[in-house]
Amino acid sequence: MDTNTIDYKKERAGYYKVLIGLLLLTAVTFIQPHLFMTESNFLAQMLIAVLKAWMILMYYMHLKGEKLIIWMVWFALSIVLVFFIIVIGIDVANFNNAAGSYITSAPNAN
Amino acid sequence: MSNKLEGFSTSASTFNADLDFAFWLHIWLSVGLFLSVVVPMIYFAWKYNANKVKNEDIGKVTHNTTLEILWTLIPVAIMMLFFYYGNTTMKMFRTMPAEAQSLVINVEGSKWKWKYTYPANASGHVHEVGGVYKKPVMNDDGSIKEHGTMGISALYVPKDTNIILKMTAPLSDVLHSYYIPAFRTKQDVVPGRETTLWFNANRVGSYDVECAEYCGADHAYMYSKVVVMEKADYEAWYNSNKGDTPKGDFPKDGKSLYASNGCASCHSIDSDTILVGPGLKGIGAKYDSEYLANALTNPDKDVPEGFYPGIMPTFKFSDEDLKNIVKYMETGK
Amino acid sequence: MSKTYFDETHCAIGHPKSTFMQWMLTVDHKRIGLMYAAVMFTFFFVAVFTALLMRFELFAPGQQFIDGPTFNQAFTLHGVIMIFLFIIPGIPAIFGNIVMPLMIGAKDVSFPRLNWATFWLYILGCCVALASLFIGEGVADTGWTFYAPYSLNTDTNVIMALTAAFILGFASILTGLNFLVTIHRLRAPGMTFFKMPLFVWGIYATAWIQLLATPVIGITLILAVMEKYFGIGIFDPSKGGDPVLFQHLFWIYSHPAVYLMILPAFGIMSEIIPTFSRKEIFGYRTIALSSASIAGIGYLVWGHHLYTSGMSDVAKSVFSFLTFFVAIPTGVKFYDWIATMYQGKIVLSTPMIWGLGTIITFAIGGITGITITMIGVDIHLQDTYYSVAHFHYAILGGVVFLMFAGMHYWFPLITGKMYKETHAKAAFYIQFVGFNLLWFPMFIAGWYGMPRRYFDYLPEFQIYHQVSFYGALIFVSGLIYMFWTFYRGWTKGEPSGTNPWNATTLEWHMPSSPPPLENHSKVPYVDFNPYEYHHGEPVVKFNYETMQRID
Amino acid sequence: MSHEYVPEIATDREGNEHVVQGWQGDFYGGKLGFWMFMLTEVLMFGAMFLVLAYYNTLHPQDFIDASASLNRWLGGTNTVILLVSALTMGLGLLKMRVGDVKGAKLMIWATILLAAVFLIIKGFEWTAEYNHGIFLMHDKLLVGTENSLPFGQKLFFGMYFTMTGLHGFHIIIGIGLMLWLLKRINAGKVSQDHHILYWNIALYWDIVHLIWVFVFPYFYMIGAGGVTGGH
Ligand code: HEA
Ligand code: HEA
Ligand code: HEC
Ligand code: CUA
Ligand SMILES: [Cu+2]
Repeated sequence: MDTNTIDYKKERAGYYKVLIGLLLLTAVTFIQPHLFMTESNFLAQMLIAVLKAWMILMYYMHLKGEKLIIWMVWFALSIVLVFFIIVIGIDVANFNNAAGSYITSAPNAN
Repeated sequence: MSNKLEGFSTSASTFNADLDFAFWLHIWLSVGLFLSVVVPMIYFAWKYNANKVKNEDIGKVTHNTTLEILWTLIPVAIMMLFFYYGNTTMKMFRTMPAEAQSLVINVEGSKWKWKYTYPANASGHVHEVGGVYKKPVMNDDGSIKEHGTMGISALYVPKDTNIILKMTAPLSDVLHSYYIPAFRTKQDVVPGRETTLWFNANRVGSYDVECAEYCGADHAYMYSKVVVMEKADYEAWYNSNKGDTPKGDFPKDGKSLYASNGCASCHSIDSDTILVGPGLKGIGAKYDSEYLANALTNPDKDVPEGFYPGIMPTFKFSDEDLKNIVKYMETGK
Repeated sequence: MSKTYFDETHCAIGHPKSTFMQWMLTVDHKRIGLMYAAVMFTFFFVAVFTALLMRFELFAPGQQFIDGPTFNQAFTLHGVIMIFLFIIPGIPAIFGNIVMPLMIGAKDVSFPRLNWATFWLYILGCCVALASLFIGEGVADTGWTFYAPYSLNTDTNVIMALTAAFILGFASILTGLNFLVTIHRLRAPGMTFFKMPLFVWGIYATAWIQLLATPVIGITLILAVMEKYFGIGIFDPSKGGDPVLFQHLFWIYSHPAVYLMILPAFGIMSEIIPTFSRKEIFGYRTIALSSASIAGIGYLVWGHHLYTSGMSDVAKSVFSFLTFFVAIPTGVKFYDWIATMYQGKIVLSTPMIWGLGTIITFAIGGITGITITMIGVDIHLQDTYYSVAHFHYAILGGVVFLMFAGMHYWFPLITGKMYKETHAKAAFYIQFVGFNLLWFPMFIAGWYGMPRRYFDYLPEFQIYHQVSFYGALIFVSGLIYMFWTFYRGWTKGEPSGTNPWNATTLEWHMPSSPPPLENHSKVPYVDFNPYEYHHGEPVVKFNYETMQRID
Repeated sequence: MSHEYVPEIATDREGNEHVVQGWQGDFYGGKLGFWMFMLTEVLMFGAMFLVLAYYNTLHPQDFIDASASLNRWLGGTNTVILLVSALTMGLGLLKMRVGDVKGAKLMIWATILLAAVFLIIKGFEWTAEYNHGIFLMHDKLLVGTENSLPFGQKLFFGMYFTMTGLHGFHIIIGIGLMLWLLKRINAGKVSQDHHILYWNIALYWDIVHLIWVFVFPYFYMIGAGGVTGGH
């Protein structure tokens, strides 16, 4: 990143563009449950979040073109992903003895 | 009932042969792998020792593709073999037999005792056995001076029958683990969860049970026994309606209840010494019977100063037992 | 020498006059490394003391000297100190600080002041851990694993222990971060990743684990505190929480942590073997990449600690399968080391015999790790002395032994003096024998079903515990002997010169020994591989004034 | 640190000169270090999301019900506030890089203001929840009383307070960092040519925002479909 050769106007415009994009996506967040993918609400919400996150990372956090750092971020994210796949996808999904266990089928208090 | 401690190296269930095979197969192959590293190491250290090698003779090898592939692929193959045996033995332990063809017994592990509840027998009686373990006291020559409680706190099962244990711990309790070394099996007991364990014992005898998950002060004394009986003996006991254990009397007076429920590991009955909970000397003078009964069935309600809720387990007694144990606290009898 | 930063004192704050304050405030990586060593060494003896206490107690069945709760606190203290205060920061904080920047030709780490602050954060963590000894109900009695719900119920100082572990974890993260940036940014010109010494590779892989695994334990400890104070219900079954989840989170960190311990230790081995074989290392790239792959696979295998905990059966198979693949790169490393010795000229100096001794002990430790990753077998052996013996063989016989090897190897670099080889070798043999006597019987006891964390046991096991006890005595006397040898070497030893071992890596090409404040007088240009020998002599030679190659 | 750092030169055997990267004034190194720090944040929150997902899988319906009872409009407002504050932060950095110190300071103040508003709204939200009997150690989140929520909901709210609390804590730290940054700017320690501190604090603010991007839908929106939401 070179501090001396920046085009102030262009970068500022970039910031505003991204802001508008993010605001739009936030609006989508709100209308989505009534509009589309209502059956897989959770998935839709997370997809929008990922999209937003991607915009923030690339533009606000200047990751575009940062090969090394992007690689590191991917690495960290894939580790988190692996935790999810194993713990949620493999272990909890195959919970043994769910029927007899209190934590899964406790009597509701009210 | 004898209190001889036994049953570690013994082979007494249908699991043992397979498991021991997997273990020893692994050990012998591993000895091979170990030697494949250590033998050349010692040989080279001797052969190429500094005082035998001239500087000009030092080699320059830094790669050898064949060797490198070999010492990657051969271990991979061996590892897959280990995985296979590890996994099939796990399946053997974990594939529960059909409940209809097995005896299902509920196990509760709590600080620091095991309790077993049998299904109701033909006349509707429910056997409940188990309790805290007390060590036998030995004379110097190794003979037994005072019998412990192993015999009366044991799990009684028939030979050659699939036994399923459904295990859990009280919610306010902690993790334990039900471990029978002679059957090579164990499973953690988790508050809030139900876990299962099964076995099929093929030799009459009694085998030690240990708690293998750390659970506090008396973790090292959370023993029990599995007593394997001939089917006929077992049936005779099971269909009787006495609360006794088959091999000894299980007294139900206050003092025995106090001992077998493990109160003594936390409360001193005849002094003010604080073990885990408060000393109970003279407790009868301080509170009425109702308070004392409540202290057992709902211990987190009135917590004396200087102690925390959640430590004393919640007890469920039959009305009669509750009366007896409260009386014992009040009168010492 | 060009003055490039700060002033002569190299302090984080101001320019103190007294030598003492100069040490306390120093940002010099070598001094910080030495201070870490001094502190760890002190704690280390506390932990050794509690270990001996346990061995005394276990000499015979029945209560000997201490009661159950005290024994429980003893092994917790032993475990917590050994793991969190000593072995996890151990090699990176000491040798990573002292020699890693020298090896890559840097003047210091990337953030020297952060390094200084990290050291004091570490001290803070140690103080909190120590304080928990004396406050209230005393030190935690949960075991170093802090399993819920026991840790939520007990009234000992669990919160303080958790806080200490959190602070120490943070210090560990910052150390890792510092080293990562250093290795990425400050390598001497010309030194590509594949021209780095293998110890630097070890530190690099470790640093990634420090950075990306430690936060998980940090947040787990915070959740445990939230649970204890605010009852959010995450781990408490009476509020709907699942204790097994705690074990997942704990081991997500603590399993990679064991590779965090061993990888820099393997790095030390990879320095020692070629140096004392006077030969370029066999399979440089495979060793470097195996460090990376052990670190990577290490993230995926934590579940092998949960085989009997109530985890689902499918997950057990998956974890077991993955765990076996850690053994492959480790095995490759071992075979590469042995192949390095082939046709070399093997000098059996003290560091080398420590290294070779470790090949034996760690191989046992690793292979018994394989035993307990076979699920069925682990169902029998989980939480018995078999697994205790496994990890003492791996940690003590692997990490600590290699740390000792490193201490002997870099001793002349750090002090400028030489210890007496005869004494040092004798100390090795005593410890090697003592160690095997101490831990081998425990495999047998474990196979027969001796559970761990038992302060009393059934009489069947007495014989094993007694052999073990004598082993411990022998071991500790060897240990004391070794430290005495070091002490004598430091005070009375012969000057060693800058490169007593005929080694090739940059830390041995110093203008003086011990190295001067800003390390190399000039930064060298690195156009050579780390272990270039020709006919048993290092190929690369420098003019120490200009750091130009003169060979 | 008064004297200027002069980069060293290493000479190879052909006599070519190579500039040595020192640790001083290493802008890229500073940035790299800070990114790595942020990765640890990712793992910390990642682990908390793991906990959340764990119980979500065990109690899916409870989670949806609990989520539906949160106030989406306040949460949404806060989302927009953070969005705008990320913009002001970024613009401030941009101004600093072109030398507009005054403009940069103004932008930092604007960010601080927005952060404060965020916290205030959060405060309102928590108070409202308290009044509905939902708060740590309070009424509906206690176990075994008449009002107790089912486990799934209790766990949901437990994590809700933990995670939004921790996020709020990050905001507070962020405000502290920005005030410190202002001080450094006034002291002339942060300037057009030497703005690594500013850069990193801007990155910090972005990650605080980034975390919210996931916290918000997970807590507020998963129960938005079908069921009637809001209070
Ligand atoms: C430095 C520390 C360290 C290291 C390096 C290791 C390395 C390994 N560990 Fe160990 N382990 C611990 C420290 C360590 N461990 C600790 C502290 C515990 C207990 C924690 C507690 O509960 O308190 C533990 C517990 C533990 C368990 C759980 C036991 C239980 O609780 O039941 C398991 C199970 O799978 C396991 C497996 C392994 C494996 C497969 C390796 C592998 O990485 C080993 C690889 C190495 C080799 C295989 C040897 C070298 C190679 C050769 C000689 C070549 C030829 C051989 C082959 C190809 C096989 N370990
Ligand atoms: C680094 C790890 C480490 C080390 C080195 C040791 C060393 C020793 N340990 Fe162990 N131990 C653990 C980690 C370690 N331990 C852990 C994690 C547990 C589990 C705790 C739990 O259950 O929660 C445990 C448990 C444990 C038990 C089981 C308790 C039980 O389950 O009931 C026992 C029993 O005897 C024991 C004994 C010993 C002994 C006799 C030594 C001796 O070998 C000690 C002799 C000392 C040394 C070999 C160290 C020498 C090193 C130096 C002097 C360093 C110098 C330092 C610098 C230069 C900075 N330990
Ligand atoms: C795990 C340890 C433990 C065990 C086992 C235990 N207690 Fe307690 N007990 C405590 C603690 C701690 C307290 C104080 C806190 C409380 O009231 O819950 C207590 C409190 C009590 C009190 C109330 C004392 C007072 O001053 O209010 C009585 C009575 C009592 N226990 C009786 C028993 C009896 C009878 C048993 C066995 C059936 C038993 N306890 C088993 C730990 C234990
Ligand atoms: Cu119960 Cu250990
Ligand atoms: Cu592990």
